[in-house]
Amino acid sequence: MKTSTRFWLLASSILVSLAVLTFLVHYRLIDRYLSRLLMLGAIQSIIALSLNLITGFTGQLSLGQAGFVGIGAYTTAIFTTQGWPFPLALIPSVGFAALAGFLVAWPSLRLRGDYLAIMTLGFGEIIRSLIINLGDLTGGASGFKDIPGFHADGDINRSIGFLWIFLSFILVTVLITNLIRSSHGRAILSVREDEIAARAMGVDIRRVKIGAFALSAALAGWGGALQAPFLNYLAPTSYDFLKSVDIVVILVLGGMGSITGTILAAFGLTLLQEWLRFLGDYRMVIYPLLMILMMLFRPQGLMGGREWSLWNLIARLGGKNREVRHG
Amino acid sequence: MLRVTGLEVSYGSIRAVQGIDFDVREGEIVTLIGANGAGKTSTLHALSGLIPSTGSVELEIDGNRHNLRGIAPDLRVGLGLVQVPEGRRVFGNLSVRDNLLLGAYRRKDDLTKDLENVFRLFPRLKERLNQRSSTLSGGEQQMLAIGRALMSRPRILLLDEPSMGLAPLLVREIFRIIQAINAEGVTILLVEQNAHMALKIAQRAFVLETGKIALSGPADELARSETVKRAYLGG
Amino acid sequence: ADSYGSGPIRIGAILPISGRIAEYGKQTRDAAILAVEEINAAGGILGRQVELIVEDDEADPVKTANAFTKLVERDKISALMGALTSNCSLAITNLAMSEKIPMVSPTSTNDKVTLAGEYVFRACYIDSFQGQVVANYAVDTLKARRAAILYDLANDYSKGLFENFKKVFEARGGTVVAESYNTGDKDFNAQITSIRGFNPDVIFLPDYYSAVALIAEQIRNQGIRVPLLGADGWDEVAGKADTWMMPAFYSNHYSPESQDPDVVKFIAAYKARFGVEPNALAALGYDATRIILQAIKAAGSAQPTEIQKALVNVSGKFVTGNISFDANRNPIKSAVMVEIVQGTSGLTTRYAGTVNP
Amino acid sequence: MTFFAQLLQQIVNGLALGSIYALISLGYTMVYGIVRLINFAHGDLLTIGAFIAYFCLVALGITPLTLTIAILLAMAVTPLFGYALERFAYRPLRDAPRINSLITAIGASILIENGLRVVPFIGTEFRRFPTMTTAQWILMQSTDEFGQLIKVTISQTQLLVFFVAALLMGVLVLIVDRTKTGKAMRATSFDMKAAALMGINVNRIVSFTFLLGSSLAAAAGVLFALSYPQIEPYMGIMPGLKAFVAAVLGGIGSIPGAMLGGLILGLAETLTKGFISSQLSDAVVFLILIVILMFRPSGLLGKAVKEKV
Amino acid sequence: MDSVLRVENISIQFGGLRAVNDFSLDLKSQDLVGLIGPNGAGKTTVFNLLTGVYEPTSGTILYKSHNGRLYRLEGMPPNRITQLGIARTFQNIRLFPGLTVLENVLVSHHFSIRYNWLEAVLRLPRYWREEARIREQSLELLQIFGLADYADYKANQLPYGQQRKLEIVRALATSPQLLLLDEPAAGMNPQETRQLMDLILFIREHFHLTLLLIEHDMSLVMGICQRVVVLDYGNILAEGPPDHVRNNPEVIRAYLGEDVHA
Ligand SMILES: Nc1ncnc2c1ncn2[C@@H]1O[C@H](COP(=O)(O)OP(=O)(O)OP(=O)(O)O)[C@@H](O)[C@H]1O
Ligand SMILES: Nc1ncnc2c1ncn2[C@@H]1O[C@H](COP(=O)(O)OP(=O)(O)OP(=O)(O)O)[C@@H](O)[C@H]1O
Ligand SMILES: [Mg+2]
Ligand SMILES: [Mg+2]
Repeated sequence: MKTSTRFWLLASSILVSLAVLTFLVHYRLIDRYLSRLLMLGAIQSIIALSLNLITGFTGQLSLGQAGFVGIGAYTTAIFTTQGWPFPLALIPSVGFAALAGFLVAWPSLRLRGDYLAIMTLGFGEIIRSLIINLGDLTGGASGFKDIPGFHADGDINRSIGFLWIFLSFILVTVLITNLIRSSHGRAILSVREDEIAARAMGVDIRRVKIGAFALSAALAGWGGALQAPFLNYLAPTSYDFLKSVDIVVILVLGGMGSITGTILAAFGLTLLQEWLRFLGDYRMVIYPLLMILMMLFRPQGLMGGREWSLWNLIARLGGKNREVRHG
Repeated sequence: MLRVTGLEVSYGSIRAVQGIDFDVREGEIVTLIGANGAGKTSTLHALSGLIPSTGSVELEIDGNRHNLRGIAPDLRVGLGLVQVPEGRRVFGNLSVRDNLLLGAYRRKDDLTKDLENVFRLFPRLKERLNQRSSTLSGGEQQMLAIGRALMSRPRILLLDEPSMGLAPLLVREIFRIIQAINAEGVTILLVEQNAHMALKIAQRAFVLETGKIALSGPADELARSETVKRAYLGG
Repeated sequence: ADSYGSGPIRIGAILPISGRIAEYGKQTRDAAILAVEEINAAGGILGRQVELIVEDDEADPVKTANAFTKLVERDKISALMGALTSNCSLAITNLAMSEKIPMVSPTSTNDKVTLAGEYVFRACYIDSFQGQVVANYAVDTLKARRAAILYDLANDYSKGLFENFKKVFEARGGTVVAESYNTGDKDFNAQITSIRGFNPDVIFLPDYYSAVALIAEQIRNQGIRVPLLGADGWDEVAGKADTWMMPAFYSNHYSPESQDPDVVKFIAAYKARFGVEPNALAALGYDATRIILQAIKAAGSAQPTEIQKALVNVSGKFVTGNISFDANRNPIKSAVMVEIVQGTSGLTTRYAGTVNP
Repeated sequence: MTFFAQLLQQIVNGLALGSIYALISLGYTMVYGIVRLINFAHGDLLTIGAFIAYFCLVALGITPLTLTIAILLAMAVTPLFGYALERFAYRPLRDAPRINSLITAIGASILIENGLRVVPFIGTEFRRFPTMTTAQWILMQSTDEFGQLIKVTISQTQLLVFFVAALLMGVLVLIVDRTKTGKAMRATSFDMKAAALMGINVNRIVSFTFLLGSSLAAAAGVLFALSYPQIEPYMGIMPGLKAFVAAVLGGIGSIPGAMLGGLILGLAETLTKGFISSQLSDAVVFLILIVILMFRPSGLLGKAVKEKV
Repeated sequence: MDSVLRVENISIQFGGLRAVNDFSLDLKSQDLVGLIGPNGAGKTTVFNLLTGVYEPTSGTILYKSHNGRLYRLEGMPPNRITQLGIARTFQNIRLFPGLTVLENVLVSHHFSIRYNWLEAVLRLPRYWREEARIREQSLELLQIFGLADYADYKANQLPYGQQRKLEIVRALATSPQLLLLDEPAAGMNPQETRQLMDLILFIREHFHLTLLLIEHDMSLVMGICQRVVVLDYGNILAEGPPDHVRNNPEVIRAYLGEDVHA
């Protein structure tokens, strides 16, 4: 098969599945509770993928990812409340988040490992503190309410939101997958593996890191932007340190550096947390226990840096060369 | 003194050592040579208990036999089996003195004589006693690694490529010192890339090829063997 | 065929059963269970039994909305009792509007909660009313001219009370200095030192009792002896403090010492069922549930839209006082002021007056 | 109150708060220094220590003697939890990537916090920690122009915390720098395998590190509870996080650095709240942290180890 | 300037230690020069200075790139220097351990790649063309070093000696004009060393390389270098053709020792 044929085959099969899903959601063959959870899972996937880019692939542990998500969410909330349509509001949301990522990247260039982690944590806390203190703009502690939904005329037609969220999810996944399987992606990976050697091979690690941080923040902001119209209400507590940790947990459980693993874990944990809710206080005992057991018995995460086999198939269809990792 | 039978080491699907038998007799210098990746380091790690292995390793000290299966690395040191690891691995955050003292970690008796002994072999270390060991030159670090191992009063010393990366002058110095240590009654198992020198000072030798012992015999005989010459001595 | 017409009448409850404020959620839930059990024991309403379906929101707004969707979509509830915190309630008020499911929050005091529209009610009075009650008490009864406020800026309950107290106190000619902190802070010495420099006549501490106990002790440790003022979040603070707390006053929904037969009966029933004294949250949870039940009865239907219509007209005597709803679906009811005093074993409270809206 | 008196009082407040942070971050930084693990559960060991002392004090009543007993008991019993954590949650992951241990640590932390909440005799409700009415020492006293009495005071508890922190720091430095076990600890931190080849029982050294670290956490927990007399299962989260920040500020792994970082953090927080804005105090504190890290990427007393190529 | 590289009196100080002192060196096109000296003499440090890892405390480094332009390298970031055509290997192997052998080599092409990240994400034709080009070039290089069969292995699964070779391949993939090899034969036995010597000579011819190499194995240094520079305590102790240096009494005293056979 020619490359282009394969590409169209892949693209159309994805679009067809999306159309089928949307149809099922629209006619409530998937009920609204499940579709809501699927949307949450997709948004979590986007956010976790953004962390995967900076932490899994670039090797820079970020404990402040929720801050970038918050920037995206609040920016969209502010602009759509001002009457901007969602797609237009997406632009400043992603832009501001990217800018914040850029700002974090600068001082972070000299830091490694745990120092970097604490720096990003600090940035996340500063963003949260700003959200709380920008009273009228963000709603402060009582939260941002009455954010317009995806549909302009206020009709809560879920399939439109569903379409937006899943389209974004597919776009972000494709973006990261294609980026990583390119020379730019290899430059990113080389920074993770050995910065000194990367520089010696002509890789401008400052640029790579700043770019990766900005892109990661932008994608996190994208995820946040989807939250605003979807949730309709934003509270600052949704963007604190513990939420950043949640994202790290998804990443590690899925397998650092694995795209399918991240997605699997994002959906899995979203559903799992919902199913475990009936346990009340015991939920918070069982959940960490699962986390620890997972680390003990499958320390490489669900996918351990590899990709799902069907994904390999897709990758093979989509690209003419196999980049299947061994190991 | 050391008897190894059926030793196997695997890393996942890679079988680095594939069932080797050999022995080292008391007071000998025995050398293990072989190409890159032949499994020499893996063998020594298995003997020290740093990595899991199958097969049997028996150590005989003063007429007492010890089966080393399941014995932790630190206890093996207590029995007298000590390794100088590949790449020196001195404790860079500690001074030369502290490195030496840690070599004698398991001992509770007086160390002055041992220290003097080390300084006699390596006068350079005495000059650098309070220096952070990460700032030593490569050769000095190698001396420190050997000296540190001697502090535990080994009965059998495993040396992993002690001459790697050293200046020619030092290489000869190191081999001289190995002989001196041996003369003081320490049995030596030497892994070397510098086959010329290793075969010169050893009594017996084993050649390891992709995890198996390909040749063995008295060192001078092997040094004359055509196969060894071609494969390891460069013609 | 509609799913509301047959079988038990299903009422949802969304409360924090786990997480940081699980204690509050559990007490409220227990009170709701009590109310439902009582009505079922008396033969139910409209000849049908009532089923209470409780979902845990972990005090997380996103989880609250998930739970709401589940209750509406899967359980087909007729009405919702919840959510507990204002943040969680705000996360679902618009959903309640679009799904046309009436909700009665027992305890969300933030003014904004009921602004979403005609399906959102609450059983508690709102921050602006309570801030006003306490401020007036400070001016009228305590003759205070200078008030210091120490509030939690990350908590909208605390912030709401702070703003409304300040507004009223200043309008009545007083001077206010405010300091803030963050949820979970333990050390308030810096702020207290600043307050000490201001020499206040009273200090207003609009927060929950756990924080209040810590702050109060640090205030006294810095040698400040002026009266401390609080709001309904102080409920139960007496059990966690010592004589240093006094003098201290706070507004509350009801006074457990009340001799009102409804109150006495509720306290006895709750104690018999759960083995502990009900607090104000429990009382509100009980009332919120009973408001819903009364509306269903009045509507003569389990249809959410019918229940909503009936809710607007609910009026009657409840544990926390006489309740009827104003145009914004906030209850019109009175507050009580209580004083913390030395009892036979430790601190207790004493009724110090009723303030009517 | 004059500005000067106010400043002095705020500095006293800041140092008092800072010595608590310092105390907690000592154990944090030591475990990190040896095992390279950010032990997120450190704050929760603090909680456990506080609860042990609580039950002890409730049973015995509080006097200086029983308080000493309670501290010692907490320091003796809490390490069992630390040991179990190391043995069953961290040790199996020693050769795995570091982020895995980090996740396990986070998991352990959530587990302890919420595990305690379902234990019947602990539960979710907060309890008042017994305190002694301690004297306030007046550091400075005068009257201002309006005849108001100005006092700058410090409490016995605050002093106690400060001295215990300084003492434990000294003891810790002695152990790590001077004893043979300390040397073995440092060797283990540098190269575990090489340490094993020296006859060092690496497992025992790591366990010892955790025992010591948890013991320190317990001591910190009791003093923390004494200063802010309210205990509940979540009480360790914030101080744990702050202590982590303090440890990084001082140079993680450096024991005097933890002390310094703690004091600076306490001062920065208090002075910001007192003079700039209590609303922005967290933001300001983290801004300070970021600025310091920009100029000293390995913290104030951390050694900038330039990688030799 | 007719030299490729002219180093003039560079020095560097680490705390109290003057690791390299007044070092000068002149390399003409396709020179093959050895840099030897006792452990800790400062050889690796010279490499680090040339490649921008360290900035010299004083002195200048002049370099003429492929296109004849002159550059001063002091203070230039390492990646820029590599892009100008100076590549190196590391004494302590620094591969990208988690990447495959092929990916390790592909990274070296990054700076010369002619598509941007958007083209990569959208998979535009230029992406495919470029990927095919660099893949082919990389495999060719691996072939020369007998590593093509390992292309899909993770780098850290290779035995030590192969890893050393991969280091060289990776450096070559940056299309350098000047290649710096730091102890390429360390950990190789005499036979492997001989093969390596042939390889070095081959790539010099094939890629028109100028080579500077550090090595303790005298058979290699004396066997293939045209010129040898001896460092001791950061200072140049001797310089000249191998035979000349080998018999220099100072060099014998400080470095070679008596009875050297090579
Ligand atoms: N940690 C490991 N994981 C996977 N494979 C390994 C590991 N360590 C060694 N190997 C493999 O095991 C084989 C034997 O390696 P070993 O280090 O024992 O060889 P060696 O004879 O010491 O070689 P050298 O002379 O290069 O030191 C090699 O193929 C190597 O790639
Ligand atoms: N970053 C650094 N900080 C401090 N000292 C350094 C640094 N880099 C090198 N040195 C010191 O400079 C001296 C020269 O080191 P260098 O690595 O250049 O030696 P070398 O000649 O390559 O030795 P070898 O043959 O053992 O590799 C040594 O004493 C080394 O400890
Ligand atoms: Mg080896
Ligand atoms: Mg070198």
